[in-house]
Amino acid sequence: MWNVVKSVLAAFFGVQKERRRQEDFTHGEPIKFIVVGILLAAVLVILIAMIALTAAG
Amino acid sequence: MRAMLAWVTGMGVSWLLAPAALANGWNMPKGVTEISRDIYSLHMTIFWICVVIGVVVFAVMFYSLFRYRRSQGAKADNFHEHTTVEVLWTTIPLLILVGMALPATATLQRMYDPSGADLDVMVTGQQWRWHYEYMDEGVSFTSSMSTPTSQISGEEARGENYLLDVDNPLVLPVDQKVRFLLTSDDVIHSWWVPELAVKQDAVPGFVNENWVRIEEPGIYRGQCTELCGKDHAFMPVVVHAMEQDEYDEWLAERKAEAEAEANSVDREWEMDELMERGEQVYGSVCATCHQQDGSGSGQFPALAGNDQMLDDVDWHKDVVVNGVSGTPMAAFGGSLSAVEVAAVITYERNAWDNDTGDVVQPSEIQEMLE
Amino acid sequence: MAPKLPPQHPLEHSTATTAGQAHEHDDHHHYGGPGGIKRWLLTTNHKEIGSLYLIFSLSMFFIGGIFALVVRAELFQPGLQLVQPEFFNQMTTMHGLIMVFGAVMPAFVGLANWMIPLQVGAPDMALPRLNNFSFWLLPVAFGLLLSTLFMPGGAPNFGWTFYAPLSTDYGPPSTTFFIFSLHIAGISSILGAINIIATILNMRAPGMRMMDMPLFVWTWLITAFLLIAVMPVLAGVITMMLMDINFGTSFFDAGGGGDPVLFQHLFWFFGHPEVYIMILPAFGIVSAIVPTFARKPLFGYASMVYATASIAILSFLVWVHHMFVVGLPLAAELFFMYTTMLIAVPTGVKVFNWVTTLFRGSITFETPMLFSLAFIVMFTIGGFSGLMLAIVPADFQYHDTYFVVAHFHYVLVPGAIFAIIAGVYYWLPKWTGHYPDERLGRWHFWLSVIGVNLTFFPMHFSGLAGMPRRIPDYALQFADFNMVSSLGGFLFGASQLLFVAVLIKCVRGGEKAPAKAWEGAEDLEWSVPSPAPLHTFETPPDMTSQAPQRH
Amino acid sequence: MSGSYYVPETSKWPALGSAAVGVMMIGLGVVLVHGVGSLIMALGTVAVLAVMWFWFRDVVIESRQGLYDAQMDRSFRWGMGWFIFSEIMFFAAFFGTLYYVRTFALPWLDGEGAKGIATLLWPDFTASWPLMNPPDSSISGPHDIVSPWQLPLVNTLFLVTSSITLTVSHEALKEGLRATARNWLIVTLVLGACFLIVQGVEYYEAYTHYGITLDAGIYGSTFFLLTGFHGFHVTIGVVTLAVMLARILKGHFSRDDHFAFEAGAWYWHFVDVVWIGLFLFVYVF
Repeated sequence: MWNVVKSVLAAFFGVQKERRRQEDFTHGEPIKFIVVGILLAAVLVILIAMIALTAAG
Repeated sequence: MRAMLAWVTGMGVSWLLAPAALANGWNMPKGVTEISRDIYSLHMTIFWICVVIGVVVFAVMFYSLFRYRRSQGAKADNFHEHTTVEVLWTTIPLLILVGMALPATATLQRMYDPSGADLDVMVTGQQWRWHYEYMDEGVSFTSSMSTPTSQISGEEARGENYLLDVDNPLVLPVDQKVRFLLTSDDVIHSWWVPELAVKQDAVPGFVNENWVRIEEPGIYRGQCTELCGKDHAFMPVVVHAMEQDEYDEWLAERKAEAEAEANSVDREWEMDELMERGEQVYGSVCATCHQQDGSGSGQFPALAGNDQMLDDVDWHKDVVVNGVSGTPMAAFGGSLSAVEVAAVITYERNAWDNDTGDVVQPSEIQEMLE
Repeated sequence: MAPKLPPQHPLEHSTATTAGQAHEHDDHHHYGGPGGIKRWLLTTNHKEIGSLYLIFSLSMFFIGGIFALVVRAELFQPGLQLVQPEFFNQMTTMHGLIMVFGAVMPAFVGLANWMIPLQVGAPDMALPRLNNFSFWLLPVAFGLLLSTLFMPGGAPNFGWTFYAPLSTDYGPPSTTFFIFSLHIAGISSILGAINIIATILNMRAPGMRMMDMPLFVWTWLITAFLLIAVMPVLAGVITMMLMDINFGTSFFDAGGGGDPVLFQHLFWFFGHPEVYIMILPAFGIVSAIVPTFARKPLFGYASMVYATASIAILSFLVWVHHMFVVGLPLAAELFFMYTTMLIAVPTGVKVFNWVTTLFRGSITFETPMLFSLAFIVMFTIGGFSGLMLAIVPADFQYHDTYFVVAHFHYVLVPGAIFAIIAGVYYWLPKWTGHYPDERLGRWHFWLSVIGVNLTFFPMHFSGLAGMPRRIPDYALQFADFNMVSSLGGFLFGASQLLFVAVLIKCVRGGEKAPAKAWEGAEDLEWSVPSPAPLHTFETPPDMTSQAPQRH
Repeated sequence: MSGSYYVPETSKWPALGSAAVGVMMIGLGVVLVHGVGSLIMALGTVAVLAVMWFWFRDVVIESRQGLYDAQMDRSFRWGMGWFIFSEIMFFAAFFGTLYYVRTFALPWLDGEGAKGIATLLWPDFTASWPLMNPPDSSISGPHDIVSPWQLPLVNTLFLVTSSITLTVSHEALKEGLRATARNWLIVTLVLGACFLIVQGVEYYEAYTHYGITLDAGIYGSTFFLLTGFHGFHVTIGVVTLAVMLARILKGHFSRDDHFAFEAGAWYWHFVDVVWIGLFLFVYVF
């Protein structure tokens, strides 16, 4: 699971080692990546929203 | 290849010229408020960041294009990944952006703080003029473009402030925090004066806030910046900033006028007085659509020889005061005074050979407004 | 992802198909289909439908272009000379609508129709009849839209963003027809996108994995997702407009409890992803062309895919940056400023990848490459002004001025349209079997580059100096900028006639192209003959042996 | 060896279909703008329905001939799946509207929140939901509201039950129990029809007795927007399922080849889920 999170984070950042990527695409289940991706995207949105709300006072 | 070189040179020159051009007054004005200067510096900072990034990226690009031409025998490499470089060119822009976001946030926070205003002005957009109300002062007026149509059509030489002149500018005191409350009677307009760095939409049914503290007396010009119909290009904003005492004098004069007018509502007005006043109001408010000679245009009906209007004075009054829903005809009961409405109706019923001889008294209109 | 099942013979059509294969070069009586106009009306072939889309798009490009030239002609000098403000507003509105929905989007769909089946090794699009339907809805939609010009009260005159209440309470009677034409165009887009997604997900040759797909396919996959996600929102918001106009509802009227700004939220929730719908496939095209003429694999294939996906996801989170001055709570302004700035990162990554692809390549400068290089430079300039526009306080000064006009024309004209033109030059040999005329192509390129920059570069200055958008007349200090812009506009417009000349010449003849028309081209489309026969990959190519790909 | 993917020959239905759509929309536009031309609209609508009939008939015939392989089946599945996603986004715009109006617009007009200064323009306005008194006093709001615990609750029961009966029917089809599948599908259809009838009664009540109309301010607007488009989709679902019933009666569908039925079922479940959202956010809360 941790590997999935790491891979998704790498994808968010946009940089991933070719070897790791190959592994993900041969062994990983797509659904896991999609779910984690959506969750982490939500986290990112909430994070930015928190910053904005704090700055707005 | 010569073409390539020409292009490279051309691009280089324009990139060098761009900043030079900016120095020559083609740039955003620095403006006359603290906020406008903050915005200007944000603008210039992000501009230079873009220039630097652009120069670096395009330098690498054009170097590659020049150096690795196949016509010069370049053999292609095969690399297609480099983690370190990729991490770097993701991280560095991210840091630059955070660096930009911080001052932008700070400036925005100040722009969003209208508290402690010395003066409130209600700005109402109408197709196609602005209405200003000095809240708690009992002073209000409309401000319409005063550039004559003969200049627009080119029959007459265009003046220095072509399209940027109004009959009644908004007068404001310097060094005071002025809060604007913006709304609209019809469609969305946007009130913009570049040198005050205030641009805010006027949305019908809602009120937007903005504020300004002008530091130098002067006349500042801007325009409506939200497409609002056919005369969108012809509703300029002019702000006349004055020293406090000058402003006070102006305000007192305006107040006296308003009071006199309020007191005169009940008296019987003469035809001539009403016609004179009506012509002025008509020119500033009605002529953009119904034309100076009352001939109308397109969807805007002619008023000269308009039988429905001439036969039915009550209908005429109702239309001017309450507007016609579903058409651009606005309700002027809210923005014009009873005297102005009575005057303009009288004018419309007697100008351009309409000659009904009808006189509509301000008191009648006052009754309708109540 | 989609293991191909052992091929089975269809019950009825096995003879026809076999016969078809034997006569692959002989398009006309293939399948005994109809000839003439009926062939084009009734076709289910992805290549023919692709050509229809491209021809349609080109005609719309010229119609929208003529509208733009009316605008530029009026703006040549201060004052009102040629047209009245009412008509001017109709021209700006129709120009925007036609270019966005009629020219750029159908052009990309046309390229997708032609190239995606070829690039993934599929016999056709997944749903060929639906494909034909998607196309033929477009002439109906745009015929209706153009007919509004002749209706009482004239065509839509409220800008391509048709903000309420200008478009609802104050719009011309033709607004209802305009809404229906957008409905039809929207249905066309949604069905087209569904088809493209199904093709990409289900029709890849055996052994071709997702990460083996050419970037044009990847970018279109993501674009199609965006289309399916946001076109229905557009359909929803114009339906609400329709009801406000015709049934007395008050969605965009504060008096009834609605809000005009709600219109803008809904519109831009569609509109911002729409902007990326118009640029992501362009990224795909450039990502195919640059490696070909640099004779070097694309740098950072995977990061290109990730960047495209992040841009797509972020596109749902930035819509408010079109409405920074409409009067929104501070927190909203900040949130959308931060997300908007974030988009610069993946976009930057793309530009860096292209530039690095050039580095240590073996570069030649054929016409498709020239347009792609110009794309990289000028799209980046458009990206820079986009970044400037993201800074909210500065946006208060830029908003609704010519600076914005300059910005989005830089990303759309030398961005999207140059990429489309580059793609056409690149794939013309595959479509016609002939190389496009290189000399004419170069003239077309240089005149276009000069024209585009003359038109749009001065707009940065006129905008910063304070010229609002969508005005038929302007103050005297903007006169010089506008004169240059107008001259550039006419130069750019006229030079597109060269493009038509190149196209006609290329269809009629020219230097014969081999299957692999460009030396450095690697994708699957270059394995079929030039011109591509009407039916390709009836037997799917086996890609398993080809792995690992060059990516 | 020839490929197995079925690429249909030329077909006249798509082109005729787009022409029909054009006639229908132009007719509707003429009716709305000029108040005439209902004949054009009716003709267009009939043409659209006819084209759909013939087009789907071709598909059914091809399917019966066994022209569609497993890959084709997957194309249909992706197609239907993404189509339903597009429908979800269509409703998302409307739910978004409801959310925006209730959370932002109305409180602002009443003086609450970040843009509450709008209350300057509407000093007498008090926000409430359902909105009985719109800010502009010339717009008369509803004087009563639809109680969620009467007709809407009944309708919820109808629709949820119908989803279950449809699933039973589907399971039966998968087991090859054609008669059972048919019976449960009939039950589903009856429930769907009941839903539409009850919805009709509710509309009648709303219009004549409660003053909930399209022009009664934003409450009426959102109420009819959401329930109206939902009802329209239920109608489409009922027609689809009726066609599926006809096909079952004609002996179509086998245990492992009945995607049309499945697609209809997906659609029905989608309509059901949207209703749950409606019941919660339009009626209850």
